[in-house]
Amino acid sequence: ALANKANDTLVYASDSEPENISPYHNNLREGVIVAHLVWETLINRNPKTGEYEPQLATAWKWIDPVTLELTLRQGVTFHDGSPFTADDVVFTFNYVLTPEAKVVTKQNVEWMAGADKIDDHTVRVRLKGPFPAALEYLSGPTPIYPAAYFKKVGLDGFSKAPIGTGPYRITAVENGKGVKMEKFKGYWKGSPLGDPSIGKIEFRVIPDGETRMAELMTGGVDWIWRVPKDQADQLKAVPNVTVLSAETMRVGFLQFDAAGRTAADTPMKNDKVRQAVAYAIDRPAMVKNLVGGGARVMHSACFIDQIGCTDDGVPRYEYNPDKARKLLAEAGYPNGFDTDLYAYRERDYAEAVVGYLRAVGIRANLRFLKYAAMREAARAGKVPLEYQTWGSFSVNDASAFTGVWFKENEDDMSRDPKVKALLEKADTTTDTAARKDLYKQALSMIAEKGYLLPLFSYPSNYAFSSDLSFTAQADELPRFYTAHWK
Amino acid sequence: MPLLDVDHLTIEIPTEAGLLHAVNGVSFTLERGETLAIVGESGSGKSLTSLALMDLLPSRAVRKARSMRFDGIDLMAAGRREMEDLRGDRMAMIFQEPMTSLNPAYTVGDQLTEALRRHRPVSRAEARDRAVHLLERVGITAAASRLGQYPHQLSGGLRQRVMIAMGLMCEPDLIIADEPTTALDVTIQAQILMLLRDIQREFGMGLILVTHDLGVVARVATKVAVMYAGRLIETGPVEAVFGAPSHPYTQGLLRAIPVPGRTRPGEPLGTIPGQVPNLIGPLAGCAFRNRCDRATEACAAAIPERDLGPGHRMACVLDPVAVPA
Amino acid sequence: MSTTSASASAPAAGFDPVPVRRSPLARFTKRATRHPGFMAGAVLLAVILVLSIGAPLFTAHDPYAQDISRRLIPPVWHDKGSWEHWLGTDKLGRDYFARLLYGGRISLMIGAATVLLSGIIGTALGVAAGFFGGRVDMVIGYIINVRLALPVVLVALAVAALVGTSLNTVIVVLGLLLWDRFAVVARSTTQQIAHADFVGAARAIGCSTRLIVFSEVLPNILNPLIVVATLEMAHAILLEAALSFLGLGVQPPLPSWGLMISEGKQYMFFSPWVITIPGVALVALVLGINLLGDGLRDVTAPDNRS
Amino acid sequence: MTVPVLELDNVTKIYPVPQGMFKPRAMLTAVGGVSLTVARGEVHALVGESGSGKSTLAKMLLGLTKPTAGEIRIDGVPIAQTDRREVARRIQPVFQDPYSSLNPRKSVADLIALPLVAHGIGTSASRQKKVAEMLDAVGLPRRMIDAYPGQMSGGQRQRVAIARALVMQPDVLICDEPTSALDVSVQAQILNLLMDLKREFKLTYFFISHNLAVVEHLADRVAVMYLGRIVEERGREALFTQASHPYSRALLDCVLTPDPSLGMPDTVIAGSFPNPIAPPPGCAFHPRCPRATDRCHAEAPGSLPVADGVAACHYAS
Amino acid sequence: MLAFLLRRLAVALSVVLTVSVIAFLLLHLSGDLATDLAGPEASPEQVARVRVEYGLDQPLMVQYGQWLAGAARFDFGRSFYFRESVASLLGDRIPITLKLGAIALGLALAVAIPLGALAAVKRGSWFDRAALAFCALGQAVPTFWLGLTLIIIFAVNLRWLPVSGNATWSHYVLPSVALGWYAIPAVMRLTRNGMLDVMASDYIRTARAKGLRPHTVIFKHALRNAVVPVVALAAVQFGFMLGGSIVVEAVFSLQGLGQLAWEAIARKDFPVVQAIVMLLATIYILLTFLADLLNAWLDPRIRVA
Ligand SMILES: Nc1ncnc2c1ncn2[C@@H]1O[C@H](COP(=O)(O)OP(=O)(O)OP(=O)(O)O)[C@@H](O)[C@H]1O
Ligand SMILES: Nc1ncnc2c1ncn2[C@@H]1O[C@H](COP(=O)(O)OP(=O)(O)OP(=O)(O)O)[C@@H](O)[C@H]1O
Ligand SMILES: [Mg+2]
Ligand SMILES: [Mg+2]
Repeated sequence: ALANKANDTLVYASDSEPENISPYHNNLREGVIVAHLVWETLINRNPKTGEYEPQLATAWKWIDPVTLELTLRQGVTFHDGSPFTADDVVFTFNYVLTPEAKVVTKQNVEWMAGADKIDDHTVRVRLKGPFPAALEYLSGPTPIYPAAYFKKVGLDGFSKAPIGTGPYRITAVENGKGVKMEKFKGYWKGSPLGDPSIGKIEFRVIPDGETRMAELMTGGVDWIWRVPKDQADQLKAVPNVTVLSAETMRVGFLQFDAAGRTAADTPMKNDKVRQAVAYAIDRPAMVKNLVGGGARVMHSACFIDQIGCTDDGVPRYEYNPDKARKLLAEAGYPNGFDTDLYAYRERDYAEAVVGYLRAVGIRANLRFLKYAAMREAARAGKVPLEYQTWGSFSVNDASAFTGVWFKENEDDMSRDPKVKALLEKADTTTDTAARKDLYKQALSMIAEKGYLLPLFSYPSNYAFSSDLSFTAQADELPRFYTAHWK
Repeated sequence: MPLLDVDHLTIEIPTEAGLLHAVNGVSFTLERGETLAIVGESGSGKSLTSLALMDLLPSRAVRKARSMRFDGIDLMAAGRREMEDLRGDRMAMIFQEPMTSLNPAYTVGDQLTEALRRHRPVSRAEARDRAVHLLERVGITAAASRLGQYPHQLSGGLRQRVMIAMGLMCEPDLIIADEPTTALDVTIQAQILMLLRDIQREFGMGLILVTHDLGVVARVATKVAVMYAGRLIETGPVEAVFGAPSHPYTQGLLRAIPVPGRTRPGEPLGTIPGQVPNLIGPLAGCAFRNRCDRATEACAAAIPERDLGPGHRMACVLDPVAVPA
Repeated sequence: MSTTSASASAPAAGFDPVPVRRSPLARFTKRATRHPGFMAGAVLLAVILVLSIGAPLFTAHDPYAQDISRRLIPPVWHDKGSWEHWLGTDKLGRDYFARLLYGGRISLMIGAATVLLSGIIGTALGVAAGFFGGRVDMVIGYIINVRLALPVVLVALAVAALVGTSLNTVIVVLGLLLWDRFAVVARSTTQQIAHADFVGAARAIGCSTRLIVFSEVLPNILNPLIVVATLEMAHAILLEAALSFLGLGVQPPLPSWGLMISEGKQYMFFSPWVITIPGVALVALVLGINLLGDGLRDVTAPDNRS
Repeated sequence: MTVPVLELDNVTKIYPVPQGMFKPRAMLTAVGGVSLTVARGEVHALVGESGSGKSTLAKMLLGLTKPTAGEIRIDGVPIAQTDRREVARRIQPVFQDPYSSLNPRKSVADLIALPLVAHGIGTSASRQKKVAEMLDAVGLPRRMIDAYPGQMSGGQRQRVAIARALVMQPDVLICDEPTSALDVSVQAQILNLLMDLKREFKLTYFFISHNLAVVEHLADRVAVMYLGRIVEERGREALFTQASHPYSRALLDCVLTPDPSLGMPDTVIAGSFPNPIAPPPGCAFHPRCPRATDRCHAEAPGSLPVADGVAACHYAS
Repeated sequence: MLAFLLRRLAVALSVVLTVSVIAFLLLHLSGDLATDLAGPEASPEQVARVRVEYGLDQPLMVQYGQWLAGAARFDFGRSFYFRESVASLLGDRIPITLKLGAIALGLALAVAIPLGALAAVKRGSWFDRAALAFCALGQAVPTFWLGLTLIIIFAVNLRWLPVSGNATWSHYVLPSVALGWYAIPAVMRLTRNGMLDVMASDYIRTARAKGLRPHTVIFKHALRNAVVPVVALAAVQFGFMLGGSIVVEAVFSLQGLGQLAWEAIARKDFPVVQAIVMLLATIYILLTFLADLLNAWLDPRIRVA
């Protein structure tokens, strides 16, 4: 199948393939994209306004704090032509709550206790307890499955030939290769998603970044993303290719074995060493030369736009290798020391860190691992120095960052009870100003001690055929049903 | 007109160390019905001489001759295709190693009929019949069933017989046998030699027998040519050469072999001291002079060929001295 | 015997009973210098060896010193190139020439160390199989079969992924995987040698098995083994490059050529030199080794007539 | 009566030859029930067709392979009870092919000194001296001491091989076709040398050959082997004048002396060497024997005494 | 012949078995699979549950036995990652890799055998030299680098051929060239050397002495014998190619076995890695077995044993 406007086929490529196309059974970004093309949720959150809008449900109301009643839209059909009814909703929610369903991301559904059919077009969702984010979840990771079809074919059959009510229907799931979709002719009119424009969409798995790029340049695919800065810059010069960059919530940072779990005499236990590392790294230069496109240097241990996050008054480390060397000498390492830097992504960035450390005398050996392996090593206390990134699960609150890395849980490498105490207080405080102040104190303490050295926020680069009209959203979810040919 | 007339055949091979004068001005003639034995030590150029007749020399070797005629055909002037037409048809060759001279991948029958079908417009069946006939002639029993066998299924003696049959397929005028029995046991050797002798008589062909066994020469050949270091040093009818060996080398050779009944057990054998000269580079004069106990200054000069009797010639400046036989 | 004047008149023809005495070394040198492939390989390899071992003499740059404000400077023949970094800089602004030179050390080291390890394993197995024959041969032949059946790249990758990647891992893994050709060659040559009369003679003389193996067998199978060693060295270097390319070989910041290609891959469409330069270096090195090995095979081959 | 230096008592060697997985391994009797005695100082020749087991016998004498059955004694002491190195001091080999019997990587000095090294005899200086002596003894110029086999002619190599065999001053030399790879002129030199050395070092030769003319020249006694068995064992004189076994006679007929007046022998035996895995029943020679009878077909002959020896033929008279 | 067959088969089987032990141990001695499997967020209870679920709590011997019993029925368990049967995963990928390997091998043989034979026949000529130089150079070019270079030249710059994927035959051209490339020198050299040996052999002299035409000599008598070792090498090379396809598939994003293997290694998806190691080993063994048969057929010395 040829990509392009002439064939009315949009081919987009990404590196990973979901282990299972069923949205409840994978947690990959690529899966989420397909899910939004093929399935629909009861509620839609408008990406522009943030408002909740009707989608498969036309209306909803809280019967009590743990019961939500939804009125379902009529005249919607699944891709096999069967009508969408309350049975489908009830089946879907009750099914994913069963242990046999083995839903991959349990927190997406576990807030529900179950769903009941009131009539053909009315359902009630029961909650386990009050849950203010219920609408958020009903508009996100809870697509509706066709009850009858699913019961007939089972999960295995479903994942090979899945159907939903969404604007695109899947024509083929090719293991290892990708997914083919085409516009669903019977898609209901007036959807908040709009009227899909492109006739066919194909997702191709191309693990290799350069191959993706070559395919884009040669017209083999129309759309790629996560393009590294250099390539993005270079692609800008390529005719027929449009490049789009946007910042994301992901922050890259260095974590130290400040608790001294690798060895009792690890240099990482020494505040001065950690501070020396902070001075040794030219973060602005990295942002400018390596990361590029919308990235910012971070000074606090959170994403700066998150609620509660601030770098106002938080100690900052400028790039000052001399000071770093001096600190190292003071710490008792005039000739530096050898250590291991663990990393799992953006090898270039990690290598740059290695280079900077080397310049002040810290000879770091890069240990580049898969994420799980690195995390395992870190949790086992085998990692002296780690290059990490965190995307806060797209949760727009500082707690989603600090809570993971400083609450003396397994990922906390500094394990400072004072920091923990401050953060716990901040997380439960409702007063915004007080809360912010508490975060500030905690973040300042983290920065001062050098427990975690925030580097920069991550941008995302999209590159696509200039024939394509595509807009990106900050939530990193490309919505191809809104794309169209120019 | 002799069947074969070779005049001053010279073969040179360029090697790493220099030009190797492997064969140096060899001349002889052969009539139909005659058996010429070429004898000489290892490396004296016997095989190259016989290969030169067939135009089968290694590609690097350079062949020169004043003239070389086979049944009136100028072999030096013959083109590649002409030679191909002659080979296997009018002149055939039998090689030393029966173990490796047959293609292991094809049956005996295939290899036998191939030559005939290449040169004669015969049908497969006719070729097969002739192959069976010839196999029987060379003393192979159950000949028809042998056609389907592969060479490795035959013993050395049988293979050599197959080789002979193969040479006979087109009834050649000349057969060249390069040490056909050296690899075989004495009893088999005798069988094969007798076979060759009989066939040669029966078909009236010319036979060139290359060997280093003087006993074989004496028993089978009518004419003998003794080679040393690429040169023919003595040639003549077998009775003349063995009866009155004239060249010091021929004499030395004959003294060196123990002969039951003639040499006395336990007595020292006659020896030829020294070694064959290295043939690389020009070599003037007699090649044997460093080992010859009668060598003089004259031996370093050009050596004339001398007639010693009818057909008996040698290349030596010295007068032949009779040796006690 | 009055041949003095005679031999004077024929100087070139050798009447000397002992043929021109040439020691094996002299013969080797003579043949080697006449073998264009061998010489080309030797020169190529020598240049690479000198350049990489004497790297500090040829460049003032530190291969690890980065300057990310001077990234991806093109080589000097390019419009934007400069003599300061005549092969340009890499993605972190490190001097490419310096990295290339130091990277050569790594490739050579991996090649040599791997071959040493695999050579010892393979030769020991092969010689044992060839020498003792029978059951020993069967067992070792079986081990060789098993080894051959294992897909090298896959197993090497899997092991590297499991035990963690590092220079040492690469060497050990490749060393443990690449011994098969040594074993096969050592086995067949030993088999021939073990049946040669001189081994029988050595036994009949009363030599111990050890003495026979080390003084009669090994010296005689050394030539083919050296040839295998060169070819396997090339193989190991290429495999290391492939592993590094797949991300499971040597780790940064070590400038292995395979890693350089792997890292340069990102830039290959717009700055092709970043893969061309290490690629050419790799090709040159392997070509040099291969030519040398092939040449060695020819040069040490016994004289034969044809 | 003095003890013979070598005694073979019913020596048998059977090689198992694999014939595929599900067939039992075939038994190839390379040497079957050979009994011989070799007296000190004599040349005992062994002749026979290719594959008749001559080399196998030699190997057993050298201790390179063990007999399947039977016993070999040196000076009355069974080899099996003697240390292999001790055997090596007493019995030394000279092989057929001087090209493959010398390690091409070693210089003449190293080659000849190897037995001394293996037995840890002498210092390197004394070994050097010994090597030089041996070179003199076999008639090689001392300047060849640093030469490699590749630089020598076949005759010279065979001299080196002989020197190596002699350096330990053994009693017995096993010569397995020592001249068959050499040209006649060189063969004569080596044969003369062997005869000289025998006198000088008081050696006993076990001399394998298929050249009966050479055997006649050299041997005191001759054993004729066919298909792993000794078919006739006689003093030289007796064998060459009145061979009893038809096979011996055929062999003798096939000796081609350089006498043009004789022509080809007419009494050539038929057939070829039979398959040693499935030897013919009865007398193994009967399929080729011009005088074979039903008895030969049915019954294997034992050794019958004949003048100055034995013959294994029903009709040996 | 039958005995020969059976014996070879028995050896082949036992090699497969040994490989299976190695493949199994290699991946099981590496650490705690359950922790990996359960994922980063898993609690100890979850890990324990996973351990039981995948049978990882059993003794190693039992695990091996179960796995082997499954493998014999082409049931390699379920992928840790895809939670799907490994066999069906492989089933999708095998054809791609086999196709790639077959084309690459075909290409390599088609180029290498004629060139090698010609080089031997014209020994010492400029053609021979060029062929040898090409061999030396060919073996020096790393596959992945060649692949990238091919992409740059033929896909990106010239746009003659597609970059990646397997939709049409044209998609296989570049990967096959990259994969077959490495085999060409080996096959060519072997053909050349084989031809040289054969051409120097006595039976070729016999054939020429019969007056056969040069083409009969070369094609009927020489090549037939010279390709015998090539057959074995081709089988071995095919095995190597399947193993080496990992690199090529990575470069060309071909979703074959190699790609799957590479990803599975990265994801620590052990059942898949194991199965692929086993599969490749088995294919290799099968191929050498077939090559033996083919050789036996080509070489009557073995056939009529
Ligand atoms: N292809 C070749 N290349 C180089 N030299 C050769 C070649 N063929 C033969 N020679 C040399 O030419 C000389 C004569 O060789 P030829 O084979 O004719 O000897 P020969 O008398 O047949 O010896 P033999 O009895 O050993 O067969 C020898 O010195 C030999 O080394
Ligand atoms: N190691 C072995 N395994 C199996 N069979 C063997 C072995 N060595 C020899 N034979 C067989 O034993 C028989 C006798 O072989 P031997 O080498 O002793 O014969 P020979 O008389 O020395 O022959 P030649 O004159 O050819 O040297 C032959 O049939 C041979 O095939
Ligand atoms: Mg010859
Ligand atoms: Mg023998």
